[in-house]
Amino acid sequence: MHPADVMIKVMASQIKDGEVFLHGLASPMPALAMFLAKLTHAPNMVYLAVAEGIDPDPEKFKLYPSSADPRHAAGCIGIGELAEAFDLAAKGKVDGMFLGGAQIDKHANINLTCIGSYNKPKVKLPGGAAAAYLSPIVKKLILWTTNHSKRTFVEKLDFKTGIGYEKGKDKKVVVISNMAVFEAEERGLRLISVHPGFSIDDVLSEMSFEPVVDGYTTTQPPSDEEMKIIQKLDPENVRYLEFKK
Amino acid sequence: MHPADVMIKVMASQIKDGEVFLHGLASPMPALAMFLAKLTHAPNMVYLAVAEGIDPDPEKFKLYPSSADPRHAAGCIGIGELAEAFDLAAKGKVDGMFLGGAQIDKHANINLTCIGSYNKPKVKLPGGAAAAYLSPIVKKLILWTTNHSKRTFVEKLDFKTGIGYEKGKDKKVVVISNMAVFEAEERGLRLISVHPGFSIDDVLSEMSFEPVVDGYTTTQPPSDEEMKIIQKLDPENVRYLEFKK
Amino acid sequence: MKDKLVDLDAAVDLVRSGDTLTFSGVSMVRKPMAFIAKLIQSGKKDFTIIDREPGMDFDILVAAGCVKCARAAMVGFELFGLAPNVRKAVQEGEIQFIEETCGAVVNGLRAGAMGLPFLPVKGIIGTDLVELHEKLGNWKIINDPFGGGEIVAVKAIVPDVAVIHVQKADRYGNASLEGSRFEDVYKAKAAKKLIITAEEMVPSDYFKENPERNTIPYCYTTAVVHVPEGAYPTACPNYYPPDYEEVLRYLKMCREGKVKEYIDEFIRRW
Amino acid sequence: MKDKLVDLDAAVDLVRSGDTLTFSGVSMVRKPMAFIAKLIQSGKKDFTIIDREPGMDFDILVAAGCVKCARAAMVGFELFGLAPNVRKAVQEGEIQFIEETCGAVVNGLRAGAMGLPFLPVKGIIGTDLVELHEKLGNWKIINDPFGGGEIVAVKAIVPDVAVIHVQKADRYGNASLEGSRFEDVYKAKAAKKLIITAEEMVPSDYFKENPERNTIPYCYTTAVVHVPEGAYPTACPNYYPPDYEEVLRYLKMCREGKVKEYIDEFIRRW
Repeated sequence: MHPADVMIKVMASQIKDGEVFLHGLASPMPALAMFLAKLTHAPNMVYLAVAEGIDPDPEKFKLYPSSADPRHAAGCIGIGELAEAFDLAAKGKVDGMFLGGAQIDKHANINLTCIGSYNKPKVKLPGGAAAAYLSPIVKKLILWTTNHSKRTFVEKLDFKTGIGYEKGKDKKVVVISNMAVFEAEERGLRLISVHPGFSIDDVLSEMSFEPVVDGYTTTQPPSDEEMKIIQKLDPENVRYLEFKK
Repeated sequence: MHPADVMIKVMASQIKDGEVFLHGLASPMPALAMFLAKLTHAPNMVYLAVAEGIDPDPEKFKLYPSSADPRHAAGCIGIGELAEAFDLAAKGKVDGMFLGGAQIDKHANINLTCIGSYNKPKVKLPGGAAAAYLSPIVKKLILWTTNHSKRTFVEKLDFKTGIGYEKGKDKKVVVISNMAVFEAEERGLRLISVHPGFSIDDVLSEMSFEPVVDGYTTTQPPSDEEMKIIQKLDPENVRYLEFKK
Repeated sequence: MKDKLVDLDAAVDLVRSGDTLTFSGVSMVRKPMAFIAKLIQSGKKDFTIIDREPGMDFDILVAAGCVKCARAAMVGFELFGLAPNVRKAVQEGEIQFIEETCGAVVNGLRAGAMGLPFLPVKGIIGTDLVELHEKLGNWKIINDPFGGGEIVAVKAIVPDVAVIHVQKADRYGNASLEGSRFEDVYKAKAAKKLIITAEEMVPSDYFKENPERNTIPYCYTTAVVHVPEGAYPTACPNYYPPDYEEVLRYLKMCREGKVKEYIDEFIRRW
Repeated sequence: MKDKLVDLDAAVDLVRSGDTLTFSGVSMVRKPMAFIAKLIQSGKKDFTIIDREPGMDFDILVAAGCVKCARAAMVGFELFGLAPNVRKAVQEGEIQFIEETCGAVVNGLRAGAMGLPFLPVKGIIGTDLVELHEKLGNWKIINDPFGGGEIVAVKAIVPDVAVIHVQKADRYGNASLEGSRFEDVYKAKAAKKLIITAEEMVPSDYFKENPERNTIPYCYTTAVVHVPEGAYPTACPNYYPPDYEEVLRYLKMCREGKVKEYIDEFIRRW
């Protein structure tokens, strides 16, 4: 099974019925996860996205390489300006947001800005998008990386673009890599589960810091029924592109 | 000739072609003046109003007692939320606004709030509407009163709801009463013209302060052609209602 | 989407005595009069009501004794004169009245809608409104942090309940405002609870076919009520104009000391 | 209403070297690519370009050497990878790049649109972006005057020119955005000059019949240009999707060091 599908299943399982979730650009897996949740356990979740369709019709949906592709809004019930989603977030009414992370530290803080120094970067990354704005104000922050490695899970970020764990806040931070699932705690990043096909050594040897390990499970992959849903939404496997970079 | 029609003509003459003008509630004369200007010397003026139609079609217009009557927006080119007109004003892009004044002082400051003290008023007036907000930020403030009297032109306002003359600002303040026209200057309210049918004594004896008088003319009433336009826009003479209060 | 269609009584149940309320429309346009009738009937009271330029909605609520505090930039009946019951209640000290100015109400509601603690607003400085609102804690003159000098900051207005009368809605609470919108979208988004009263119910396909029509999406809506002529005697654009005769009849009855009779009649209508 | 219909060259004449520019759309959607081609051809340069989440528009302007400073929350080609020319120019210190965050760009543009000197914006505090922007004078941490603690104030963004590609416009500059609007209405209202490029010209009756369609009324518009396929190869909703193959061809040519050839071809298209 492709790690993308496992990750989609984990992302979907973060969404409870009735919650408001948002995804941004370059987010094929979050888009599919939101539909998967809506079509299974969370029919009343509110789907907000960078293509600005509120609750697009999954029957009319097909995944394309740009998350803002206007076809991603097909069959929506209304136009939901991203600005409006940001306002909802400011009011504490966005339950969850998905963000990538080029670098992730043990507190689940993220860097999406640059490798090296800001003023003279070795690599200028695409940028944080909504990370700095949303990461402190959503209730669930779902971070993902398709590159579980020491370069991703770093001791120290080159730039702090987004904020992960915050003590005392009603905020859950989940980190989903192509190998494992973590949740941010005061002690650090706690391993929740390891994806089928990977060992704990695979996971730990590719991190620059030690996560908290005190019991973990095997990540639940999507069922056959769920795979059918994912495949129907993304018949051309656009979701796997992210892994080829 | 009814003073309303003279006042409408004076109001219309304040509007230059291409300017952006706005009127609010309880504003039959300003509404008619804006159309009169648009149909004569200012075809490209931008018509914004509390009924929220941008440039309503004068052919479809008929005046009703509420300025917000949705029929006042008939044939408009777009919906112009009043909030948007306020934003334009904040950007210095509203050239003119019409405001009534229950009390007007010699600096053309106005009171629309209360007669007597604010906390225990003798008369609670309808309120200043946009006066406090717009009076300091528009370029032309057109004040009107249908009650040229000592009670209107007062030495001291009971409450300062709106700001008239402001030294050094690119702001013209015109006061149009049922008897005369004034413009606010540093020296005070300067008499510009007296309406046909009234004498300078009529004007001065009904004011609690002395305006600046150093040459004035007779107010130009609407021409027959202009009266036809006004009459067509307001066949039921709604504009005269304001004078019966 | 969940079914949110209820009747007026169930919608009124969402309001508690002492709540801060705001209503759609201005003056004689798109005021949720049917809801207000039922609200008066419910016996709830001590409301703070806030709006830019209300009219009969405020006046009749004050006449019915439901109001503790009214906050507005203008309340009246335009050419038909002052709001008789608001005027009387204020002059006799029965209610607190807070004089607003349009730009500040608008930006206060926008701050509420945007989830911001406050918004700056231009103008105003130099009027007597500033002292009034600074005392009440609604406004504060601050310095523009970027050197532009003094400006008024308006505290976010977050009503407990907004009641918005719209032309069309579906049973899930998607709503379409046609023509003048006033601040109704901001009110809807600023309030903690949103009650939609709709002239006409439409299937959700009405919005799916043309999502631009959806001016207030369901995720803001607490309850939706089907109330044809629900704004009467105020206007509902594309459906009916203001009934000026009925408004004049109300004012005449107020003048004649018969406002309680009018209110009884008004409640019975719904 | 005055006739504002001009050709692309005349619209480009409204831009001066050194201007701050903003463009419609995000990523691969509704970017005013035809205008950008002509802008590159004009030889004007030293632009500051600002947007929430641009893509090929920023990348090709940087590749053409027109840009002094780029300010955005994200620039890239999503699954197709980084913006090669922006990346290179930033890494080699050829342009200044200011990392933004979406909420701040949006509220900065809204402040511009609302005529306010600044707007508050939540979040952000605790990230490394704060120091960066405080130094540049774009943001300042202030205290909520109503006791809510620290919050970021974003200085109004007032571009010299906004170029907005829309689906439909009339020759007077009334414009209709269909589907996703992004911040384009705010951009249009914030800018000192507004250039509309339109997929299709419609008579003004199109708006009069249904004034809700008029998302950018003529009073904001400086000039309007009829440019069918004017967003190509990015999408224009209801007209065409993004041409992913063409975007990939651009990226391939960039990789192969043939970006100048692509630009020549891109200009010749218009």
